[in-house]
Amino acid sequence: MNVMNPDISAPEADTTTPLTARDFTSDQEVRWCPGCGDYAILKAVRATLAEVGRRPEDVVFVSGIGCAARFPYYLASYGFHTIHGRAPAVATGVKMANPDLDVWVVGGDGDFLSIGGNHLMHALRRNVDLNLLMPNNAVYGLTKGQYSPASATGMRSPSSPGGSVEAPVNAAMLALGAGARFVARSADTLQDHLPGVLKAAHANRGTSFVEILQNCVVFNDGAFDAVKDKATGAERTIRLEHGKPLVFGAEGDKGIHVDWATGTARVVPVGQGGAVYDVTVHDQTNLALATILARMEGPDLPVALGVIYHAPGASFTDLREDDPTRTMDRAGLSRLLSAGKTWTVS
Amino acid sequence: MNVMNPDISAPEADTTTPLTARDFTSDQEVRWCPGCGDYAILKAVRATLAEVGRRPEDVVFVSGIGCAARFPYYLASYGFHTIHGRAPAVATGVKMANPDLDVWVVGGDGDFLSIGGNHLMHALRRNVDLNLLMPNNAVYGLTKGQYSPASATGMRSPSSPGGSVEAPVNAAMLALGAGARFVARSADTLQDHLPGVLKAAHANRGTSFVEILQNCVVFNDGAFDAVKDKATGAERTIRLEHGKPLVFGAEGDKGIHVDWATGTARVVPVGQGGAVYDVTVHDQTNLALATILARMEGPDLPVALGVIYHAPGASFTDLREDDPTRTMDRAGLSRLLSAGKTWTVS
Amino acid sequence: MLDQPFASDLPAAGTAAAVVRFAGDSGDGIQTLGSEFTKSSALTGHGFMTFPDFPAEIRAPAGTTFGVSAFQIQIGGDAVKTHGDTVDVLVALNPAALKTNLPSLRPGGLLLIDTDAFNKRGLEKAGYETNPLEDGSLDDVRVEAVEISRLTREAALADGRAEAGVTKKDADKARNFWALGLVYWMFEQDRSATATWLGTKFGKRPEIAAANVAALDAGHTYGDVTDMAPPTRLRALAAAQPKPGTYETLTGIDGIVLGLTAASALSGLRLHYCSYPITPASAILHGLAKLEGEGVATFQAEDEIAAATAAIGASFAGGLGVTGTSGPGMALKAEALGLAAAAELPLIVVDVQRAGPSTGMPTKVEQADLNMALKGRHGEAPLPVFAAAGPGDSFDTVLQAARVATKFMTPVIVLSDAYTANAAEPWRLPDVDAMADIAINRDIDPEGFHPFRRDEDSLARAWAVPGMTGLAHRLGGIERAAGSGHISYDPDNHQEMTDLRAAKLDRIRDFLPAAKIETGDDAGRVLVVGWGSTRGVLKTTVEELNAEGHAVGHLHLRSLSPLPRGLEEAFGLFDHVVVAELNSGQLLDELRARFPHIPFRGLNKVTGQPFTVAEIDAALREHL
Amino acid sequence: MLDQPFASDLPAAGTAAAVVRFAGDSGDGIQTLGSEFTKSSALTGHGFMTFPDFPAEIRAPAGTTFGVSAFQIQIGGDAVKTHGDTVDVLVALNPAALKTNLPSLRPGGLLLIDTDAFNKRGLEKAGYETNPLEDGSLDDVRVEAVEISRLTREAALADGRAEAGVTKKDADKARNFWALGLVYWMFEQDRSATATWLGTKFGKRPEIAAANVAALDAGHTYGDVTDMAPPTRLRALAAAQPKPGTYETLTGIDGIVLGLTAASALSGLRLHYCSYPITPASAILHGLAKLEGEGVATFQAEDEIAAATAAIGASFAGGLGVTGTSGPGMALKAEALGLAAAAELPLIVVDVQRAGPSTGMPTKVEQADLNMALKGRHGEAPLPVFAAAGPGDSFDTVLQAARVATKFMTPVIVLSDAYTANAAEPWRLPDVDAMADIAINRDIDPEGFHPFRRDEDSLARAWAVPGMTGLAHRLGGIERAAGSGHISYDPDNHQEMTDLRAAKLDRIRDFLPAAKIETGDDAGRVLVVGWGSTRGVLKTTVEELNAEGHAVGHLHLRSLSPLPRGLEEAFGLFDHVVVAELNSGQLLDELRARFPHIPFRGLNKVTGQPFTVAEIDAALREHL
Ligand SMILES: Cc1ncc(C[n+]2csc(CCOP(=O)(O)OP(=O)(O)O)c2C)c(N)n1
Ligand SMILES: Cc1ncc(C[n+]2csc(CCOP(=O)(O)OP(=O)(O)O)c2C)c(N)n1
Ligand code: SF4
Ligand code: SF4
Ligand SMILES: [Mg+2]
Ligand SMILES: [Mg+2]
Repeated sequence: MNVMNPDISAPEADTTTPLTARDFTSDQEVRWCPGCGDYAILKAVRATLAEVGRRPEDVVFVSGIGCAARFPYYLASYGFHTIHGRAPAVATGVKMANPDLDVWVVGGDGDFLSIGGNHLMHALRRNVDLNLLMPNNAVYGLTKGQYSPASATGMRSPSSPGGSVEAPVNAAMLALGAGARFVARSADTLQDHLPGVLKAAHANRGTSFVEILQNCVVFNDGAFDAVKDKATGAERTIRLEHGKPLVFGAEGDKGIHVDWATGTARVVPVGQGGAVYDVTVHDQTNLALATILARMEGPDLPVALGVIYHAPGASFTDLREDDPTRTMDRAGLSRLLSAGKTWTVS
Repeated sequence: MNVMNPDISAPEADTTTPLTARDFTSDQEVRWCPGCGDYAILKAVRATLAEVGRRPEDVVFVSGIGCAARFPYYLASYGFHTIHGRAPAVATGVKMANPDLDVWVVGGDGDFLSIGGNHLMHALRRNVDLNLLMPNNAVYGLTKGQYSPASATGMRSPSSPGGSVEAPVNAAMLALGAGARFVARSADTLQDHLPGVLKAAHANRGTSFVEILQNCVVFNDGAFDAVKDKATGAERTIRLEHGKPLVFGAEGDKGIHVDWATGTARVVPVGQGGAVYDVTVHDQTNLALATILARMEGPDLPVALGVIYHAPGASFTDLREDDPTRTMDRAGLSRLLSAGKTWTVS
Repeated sequence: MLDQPFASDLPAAGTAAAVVRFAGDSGDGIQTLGSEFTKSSALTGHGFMTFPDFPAEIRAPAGTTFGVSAFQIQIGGDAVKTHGDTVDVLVALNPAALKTNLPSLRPGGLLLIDTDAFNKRGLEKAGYETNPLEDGSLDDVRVEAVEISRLTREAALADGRAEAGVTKKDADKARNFWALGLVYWMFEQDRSATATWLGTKFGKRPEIAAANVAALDAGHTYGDVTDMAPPTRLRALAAAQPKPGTYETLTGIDGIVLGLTAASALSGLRLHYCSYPITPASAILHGLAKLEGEGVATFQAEDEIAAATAAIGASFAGGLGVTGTSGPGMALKAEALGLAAAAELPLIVVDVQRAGPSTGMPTKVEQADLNMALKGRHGEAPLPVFAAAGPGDSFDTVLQAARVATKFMTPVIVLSDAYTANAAEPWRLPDVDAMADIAINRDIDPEGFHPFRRDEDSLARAWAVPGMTGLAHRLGGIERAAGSGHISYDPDNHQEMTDLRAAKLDRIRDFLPAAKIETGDDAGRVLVVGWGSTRGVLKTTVEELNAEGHAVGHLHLRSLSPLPRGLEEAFGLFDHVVVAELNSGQLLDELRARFPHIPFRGLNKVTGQPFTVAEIDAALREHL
Repeated sequence: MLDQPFASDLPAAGTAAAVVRFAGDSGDGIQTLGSEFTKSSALTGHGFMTFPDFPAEIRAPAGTTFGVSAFQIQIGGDAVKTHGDTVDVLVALNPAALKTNLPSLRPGGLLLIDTDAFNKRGLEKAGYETNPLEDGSLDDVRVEAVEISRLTREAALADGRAEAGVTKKDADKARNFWALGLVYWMFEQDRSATATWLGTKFGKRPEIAAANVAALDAGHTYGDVTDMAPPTRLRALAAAQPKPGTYETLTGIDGIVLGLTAASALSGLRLHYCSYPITPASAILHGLAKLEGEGVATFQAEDEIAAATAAIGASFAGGLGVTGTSGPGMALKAEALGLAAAAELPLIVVDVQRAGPSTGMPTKVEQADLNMALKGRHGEAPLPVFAAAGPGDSFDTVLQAARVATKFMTPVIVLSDAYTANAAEPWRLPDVDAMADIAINRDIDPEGFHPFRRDEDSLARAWAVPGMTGLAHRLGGIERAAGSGHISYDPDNHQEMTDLRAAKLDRIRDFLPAAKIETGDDAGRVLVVGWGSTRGVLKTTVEELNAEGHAVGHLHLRSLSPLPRGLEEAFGLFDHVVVAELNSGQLLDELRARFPHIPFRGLNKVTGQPFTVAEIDAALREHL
């Protein structure tokens, strides 16, 4: 419902029939490369939206520029494909103007971490009630394959033919450093995982940041194969669950032990070989733990998937003192005009 | 020495006489408000430069815009007072063009954390060999007192007359999240502490980030008094030393115990009352610990001063493969021009 | 020093206006003096225009020339439209203030100084090698040298106030009110409003309030009892003959703040002002932030790009998105403005211009952002650009901008500047009930809805906003098919959309009032054309020349894009057309490109200072 | 379908030029075909101009119209300066390619298609309801419909290659080379360069190389052995009569890459190219990144603002700071350019324009950033703006920009566009030894050194850089005192500095060559004025009109700011002056403002496509 303009003449939404993914599918042909990971993400997003149950007209997708940023066109909600890097700021304005809307922001690693890093950081700091989805293909897809701030050191690309010398930013760490209160990670093709993460992100009132490892078949193919493949995935990733021991592996035979003295994680055997008490328990409210989990990567450590950190806090949207539906009116204006030091000439 | 232009005609620098703070003092009248904390920082910087011993002509100060950003004018080195928020990017260019220079960047909390957040983050990620000094007065001084991203929630200011609803960014946390390898904190008037921190920052080859709590007498007077006052300082701050237990208090009778299960710190008595083994030892290479220390604040916890985190890594400057003194010449150009597929008409 | 009576130099009674300038250290409360004097002038029915002249530093070391703060006001009848070229009464509270402000005092003008401040240290700090009170440098003016500090201290600490807790330091701080008291005496003005204000200001410390009032009274009494030549003619200053109504003192910033608020009230759209602090635009943010809780939302963004894009987001979601800034911040918004233009969303963008380029001189006036406002976007994104011609006109201009933005679905740029922003004038409160609604049409039929279908008259697309059922759509910066709004790379479509965007400006031209000569003759020898804050000085000069019988006119542009109808005709009726602006000729180029047959001349100044009447006068006389 | 012999439609032998267009799916290797054909044309001594026409999507679903990639080339004699208005030979590898490209084929032109691709699925994907091969829609052209896929497969898998590991999929990928082989046959061109290239490209898999060469040969043989009407006249295409020298194929991007590198070599300054990827400017970054290790430094910044400011930092530290981008990125650099202008640092800023506003149409051409380049900064920061008139001219332009930037201590903007960036032409390698040094004066006397002391002729300040003893100084964006460079709020100083910044442009005007008519008559009926990438099409049209005896001239501006000397005189010698540009009249306005007496007419197009000769011709004829 549009809180600003109660007298909208458009027909009332039907709020009884349950929604399906199709209700969130626009009439636009999807134009990503065949095999692009964004297709799978789109599918999970549509399914999540249907499940979450907000009417399409109350949902807004805002995006910057990039392959991932094409998302709005493919969803039958309101959408705004803006300019490179600024989507979190646009979305902040959208949410400010109508806090009732369900606002999602989609952008690639370039959009969110390179040119848009500052807006990402400030949205997180303010805890604006937005769901930020970042398909991370560790490359600039749309501009044809340059390395991105998320690319591994050494990546050869048109702009780094000799291999990039830059250290990649860890998106989850960056979000934590900025004061994020919901940080999660999943991957495009993990359809048994991604929708759950998206739902959790949606449920958080405040800025939810979700990194979605995404395959770019053209410019960085297979970058996350080890993480996503059925065969290796179980060994190369760990699915975090709040309050549960950090156990992983196809057989559930490995655990993560955090050595606090050095602030590092290591893999320990679980069951037969290792002692169970060595396995650290995931506490999604423990920020120090989150910084360790967020940084785990192969080959020695599994990549952490799921909710890395979640410590809900009052959202910017809720904290703003004013009633968001209130508008200055003529009476208020008259009062305001005569509130100063006035004098009258007759 | 200017590596680019070996045939400089200017007289050779005298490298034998030891330098003094006066050698780094320009002829410009210092124009901050009387009592501004920046005076003390300037003093410490000049003293540090003299001690560090690079010749004034090899030192460059780059700044953005703000009260703090006036620094370059007051130093007899090369200086560039640029535009708001972009100083880390300008400095990256300076260092790229002449890695031999000793490059410092000074900016306020608005300059570095608000408009300049993205450049700060990327300089840190790349680990460009720069010394970043951030006088943090938790306010926009130059523009007359609006709250800044570092201001406490609830701060009343011209732009937040009802009290700001935004959560402040923790500068050290932000730096850590961005991948910083040197993060330290001190305060303007702590002349027994600040110069040491500045020297350590200078010694790190890579981006060193130093937050300097600074009093703005006009717009945020006393914001850090508790931390800096002789009387309360010892109780309200802890001076970190690598490898030493986290002990503080005028009598050295308090310690910090980190509860790893929750990722939080608490104060424990030291000596008579408390058991010494309860006190955590500072390890400046432990990033998880750093994230706990960086976030400590009053009234319950002391503010951490000193080097919070230091894990040296190869600097961007060193990693760039090319010889920085090398310049394309005519021979190279000829080679390049005929390197493609050519044909000859005679 | 002159010893003829001061008042004899003033213009004749009844038509007279006088210019007073207060100057002192930034710590001396000069701006407070200025605003108190302004208030009292207003309450005694005078017309006025003020010009606060701040130092660039926040608080430079006391006593230095770069720490001097000044405030100038011209008071008199309705004709007062400028803060005055030269000063009749200069109050200089310290040597540095004298040094930097003396040049503004006309020969024979009255100089009031505090001799207690003219000690060795004070003179040195100001960079005086000899004492100007003694070295003959004040021979041209009439000096009233008074031991203000001593007299203030005596007054302030008397009557048991010292005992009540008033310290010497407190007393010294009241020195400015002593001076104000004497100035009130000169102008025979009522000082009760100031006394009341002091009571409120020091509400919690009545003894301090009393000390200040005592100083004020003492200054006034000094005029009565000393043998100071009574400046009788000052007292005979013309009173204004304003239209009946309720008035208040309005700065350009106030005008913008109230105008935006009015736009919100008249449109029923909640105002979202998104901004990043920058001098001199910050004051708009401050003004609107005070109205949070009354239906106004402000957002201090992390930078100007976020401010602009958040405002765009607010508009997209159905609010009245507004963003404001000054020069450097405006440069940063260029890309965002292109998006708003492409998406055809309403948006108001206020640029309070300051002297550039780059950081330039942040507190000084210039009209040099016009080029950027007109053309500073990549690709072709023509936008309406309006300029506020003074404090009161700022109110009207932003209101007009809101009307055009919503009616035509377009961003509108409003130019103000550092002069108008801070200048104050009397302003008659508008009759809120008589103001027309800003109608927003949300009655959109979902049947066959397309976001880029247009109204045939205005060429505006319909403004459907999130939350409205059946109208969900996607906007974006990639070229859109005319009508459906779907992404389109079709060559003909791009030409069509480019032409449509340009044609919208023509429709806006039709909507706006035609150009008209606002002062002086409709035809004749010289027409002076201006825009923005120069209005007062152009109008005053033209009125004076008209009074001398010269056929001179003044045309002031409110809209720089589109240029209004009727310009060519207006220009054609004069022998010479002079384009006056505080830049090197930006409007001039624009007019030359549009009207190649008119032999325009430029009258330009880029010093960070406003024009004076004398400058305009001299330039126009060249063509008489 | 027509059955008259194809060649008869071509222009007469000796003067002839022909236009070939390859089109197919983005996955079909069309751009490779184009560059191979270009190379062979160059090696056989033809003049040419190419026009790659990419789809906007990275890799759209195969077979769709929005996934079609095309490459057009005109080959012939020296006169070839455009890629040609209409196509003589169109190769369409699938139905979608036919659908989108058929309009470019002239009546009677030859259409080569792969019938194997015209199956139900292919036709559907392309959105054909009936088969164009059967429904009469190709009646106007001569169709050569060949089972290219089948023939390619046969050739590629023969001779034991299937056994050597060549799969059917590999074979299908060679289809484009079959087509190329046939086109080579038509033009009687040597295919050995392509065969060699294939050998290198598939060096590790010689069997694949062999399969592709076999396809190439098979296509060629097809021409020989079938009863295909021999297009004899194509074979008689004019060869170019180029100046003796060594040549290579140069795109506009190559020109910029090599020009910047040359500027570095000639100045002894290390090149620092700082950029953020954006289409179509990214290719400059890619080109220069390959030269890392040879004295060129590139920096992929986090955004365009960082790119610009890092380049400024590099210049401050004594390097040759360069930043490059396209439209939206250029908008973001505005504030940084103001800083460089204020600090008077050398800097080169390349803007490869694309269709706007906002994201616009990123792969399409437009010349609509001129306004922004000239005026898109706050305050007054006039800068030189040069435009590259073609691939080869791009080299000269950036070199000139480097000369001016360092000699006059100023940022210089260089405009290229999406057309010139990707177009290729034969380019005679310059004689490196004969190129003049770019002299950098670092012989600065520390005695009395002031950073803003100027050379009287150039008005340039001295360029002292960090590391130089005795010259330490501070730069900044706050207004600087003329001379000392210290912060100054002095009104007269600001006027002086404003005037100095403007006067520098006058000195640059003196330094630059005067305007001259470059094609056609020096006086007469119509002068067409252009800038940037339109040069080829303007020149060609004027040459054709001259050949018909019309008194028409062509003047092409290399510098848009300052405008060169001698313009007014040149304009004055024609009855009509037409200003042709791919925008709505930006240069036109500029010229009108400067030369009010000249009755300019605009010839404008904003479709994302370059002008055609026919369009220019028609427009100029209106005035004949
Ligand atoms: C201001 C601006 N700068 C640069 C670009 C060019 N650009 C478009 S998308 C993009 C990055 C794409 O990478 P990412 O955000 O990771 O998205 P992906 O395509 O990989 O999904 C860039 C650099 C632009 N459109 N606007
Ligand atoms: C692009 C731009 N935006 C805004 C400003 C105005 N501005 C100047 S300094 C500043 C912030 C000052 O705060 P901080 O960086 O904390 O420095 P401080 O003055 O407190 O030392 C702002 C907003 C500017 N100069 N340029
Ligand atoms: S380029 Fe990569 S990210 Fe972009 S659509 Fe193609 S596969 Fe997806
Ligand atoms: S305003 Fe604050 S920070 Fe700025 S100079 Fe004054 S005291 Fe220092
Ligand atoms: Mg990406
Ligand atoms: Mg600050």
